[in-house]
Amino acid sequence: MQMTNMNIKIFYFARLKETLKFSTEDLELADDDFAGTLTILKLKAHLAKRNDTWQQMLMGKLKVRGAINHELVDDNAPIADGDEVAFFPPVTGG
Amino acid sequence: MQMTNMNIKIFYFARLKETLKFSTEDLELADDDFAGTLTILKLKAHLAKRNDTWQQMLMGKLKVRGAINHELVDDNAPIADGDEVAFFPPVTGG
Amino acid sequence: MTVRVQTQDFDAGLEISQLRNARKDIGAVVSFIGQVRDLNEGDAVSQLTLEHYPGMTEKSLEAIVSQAKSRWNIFDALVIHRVGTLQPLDQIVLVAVSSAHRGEAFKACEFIMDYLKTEAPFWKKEVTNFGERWIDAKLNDDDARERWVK
Amino acid sequence: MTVRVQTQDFDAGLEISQLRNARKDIGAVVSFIGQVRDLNEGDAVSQLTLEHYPGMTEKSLEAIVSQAKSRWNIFDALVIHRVGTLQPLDQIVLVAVSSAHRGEAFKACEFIMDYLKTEAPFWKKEVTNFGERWIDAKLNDDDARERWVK
Repeated sequence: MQMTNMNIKIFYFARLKETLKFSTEDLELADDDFAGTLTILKLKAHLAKRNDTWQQMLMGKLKVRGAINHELVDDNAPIADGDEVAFFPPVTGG
Repeated sequence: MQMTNMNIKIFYFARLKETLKFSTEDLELADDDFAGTLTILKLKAHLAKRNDTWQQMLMGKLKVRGAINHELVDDNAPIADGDEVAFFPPVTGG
Repeated sequence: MTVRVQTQDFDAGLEISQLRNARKDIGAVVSFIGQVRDLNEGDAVSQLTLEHYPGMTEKSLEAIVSQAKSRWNIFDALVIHRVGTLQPLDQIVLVAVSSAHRGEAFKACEFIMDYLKTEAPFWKKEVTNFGERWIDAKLNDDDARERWVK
Repeated sequence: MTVRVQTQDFDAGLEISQLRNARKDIGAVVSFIGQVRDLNEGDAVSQLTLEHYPGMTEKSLEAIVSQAKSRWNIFDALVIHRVGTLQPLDQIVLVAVSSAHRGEAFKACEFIMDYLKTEAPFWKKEVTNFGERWIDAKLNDDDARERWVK
């Protein structure tokens, strides 16, 4: 069985950035971090394992929106190697 | 039987003013110029008797709107002694 | 609430700026500028003359603005309308509305324009290659106004 | 079509004037200015900080404007949105749209604002007497956006 690793870049904004104390990170994921295709939801679940704060911010009551390569996407959107992913609360500009 | 005369002021605007060659006039009406209460429609009919041009402009195909004392009114609106009446085409400002 | 009918041009930026700086609880300002097009009904327009009914015009505009204020939760509204002879690109009308939130300001501003177009006593006459002609009222302006009648 | 994200203030009057003078067949310019209110959810606001997602922000605003241009017959649209730290009365956003007739400009301008409010990656944090707090998204902004989905 062939093992493929994925490299992605993640950005965090607003309340997430502040609470997680992370603005951006480069992440390498091994095949067994996600079964089959990596999705926004799977990536959230993976990051949520880091500790309680991550769990609360990404899988808790807070509504978290995801973007892949600067496009808003839903939880089932697939993430590919080299993608730029972002997590943030619902937007409040204007 | 008591005879009452009425004095009103009339203004004409836009196409009406130009074609009738009248911008404003003071008009005295005798009781027998109108039966009962004078209305916008009765005044139009009275003025239309002046000649064919008046007939065409006030009672012809042209849509004519009336105002009494600076308020848009419909054909049945009653006109009182001393009123300021105006006739004009549908408005086209803005 | 300000209503002005005038021959001279106006500084839309200054008017909007004064309106938006009038209160610190204003969150939204919507404005409309109408201007002379160089083309109407397919013909080149070189000049436009606006006639109005002094006295009734101001009263009519004030009534329209009052109605907008009673229907929506807006802070202030301004209407400036020019009369006289204008050229293409000249400003004709400015309507500006301030409110706490955008929805009310958008509705009130469009309402004022739709009523101004059908009730305020202004008439336009244009000069084209074919001479002078009075502009006819448009049926879709009546339709635009009807939308607001409940 | 112009989209700008910047920390510095903008001259709304100048921007609107440039837009309306760009073509002689423009008959209508509708514009929206959003500004910082000194009050939010009943609390006095002394400062507002706007964060955004550089790169995605511009792309998102451009997509919104393109969508407006494909839905309505408009000539041009401009969006300027500020980021960084602002005070009450400071301008946040300007949206201006030009068209031949007013109906299209009103719709396109409000559409752009409704989509900007729900899709463009900006986040507001305000300072009140109770300290700093992130502003929560409003459900009625989602409703406003839904109106445009056919």
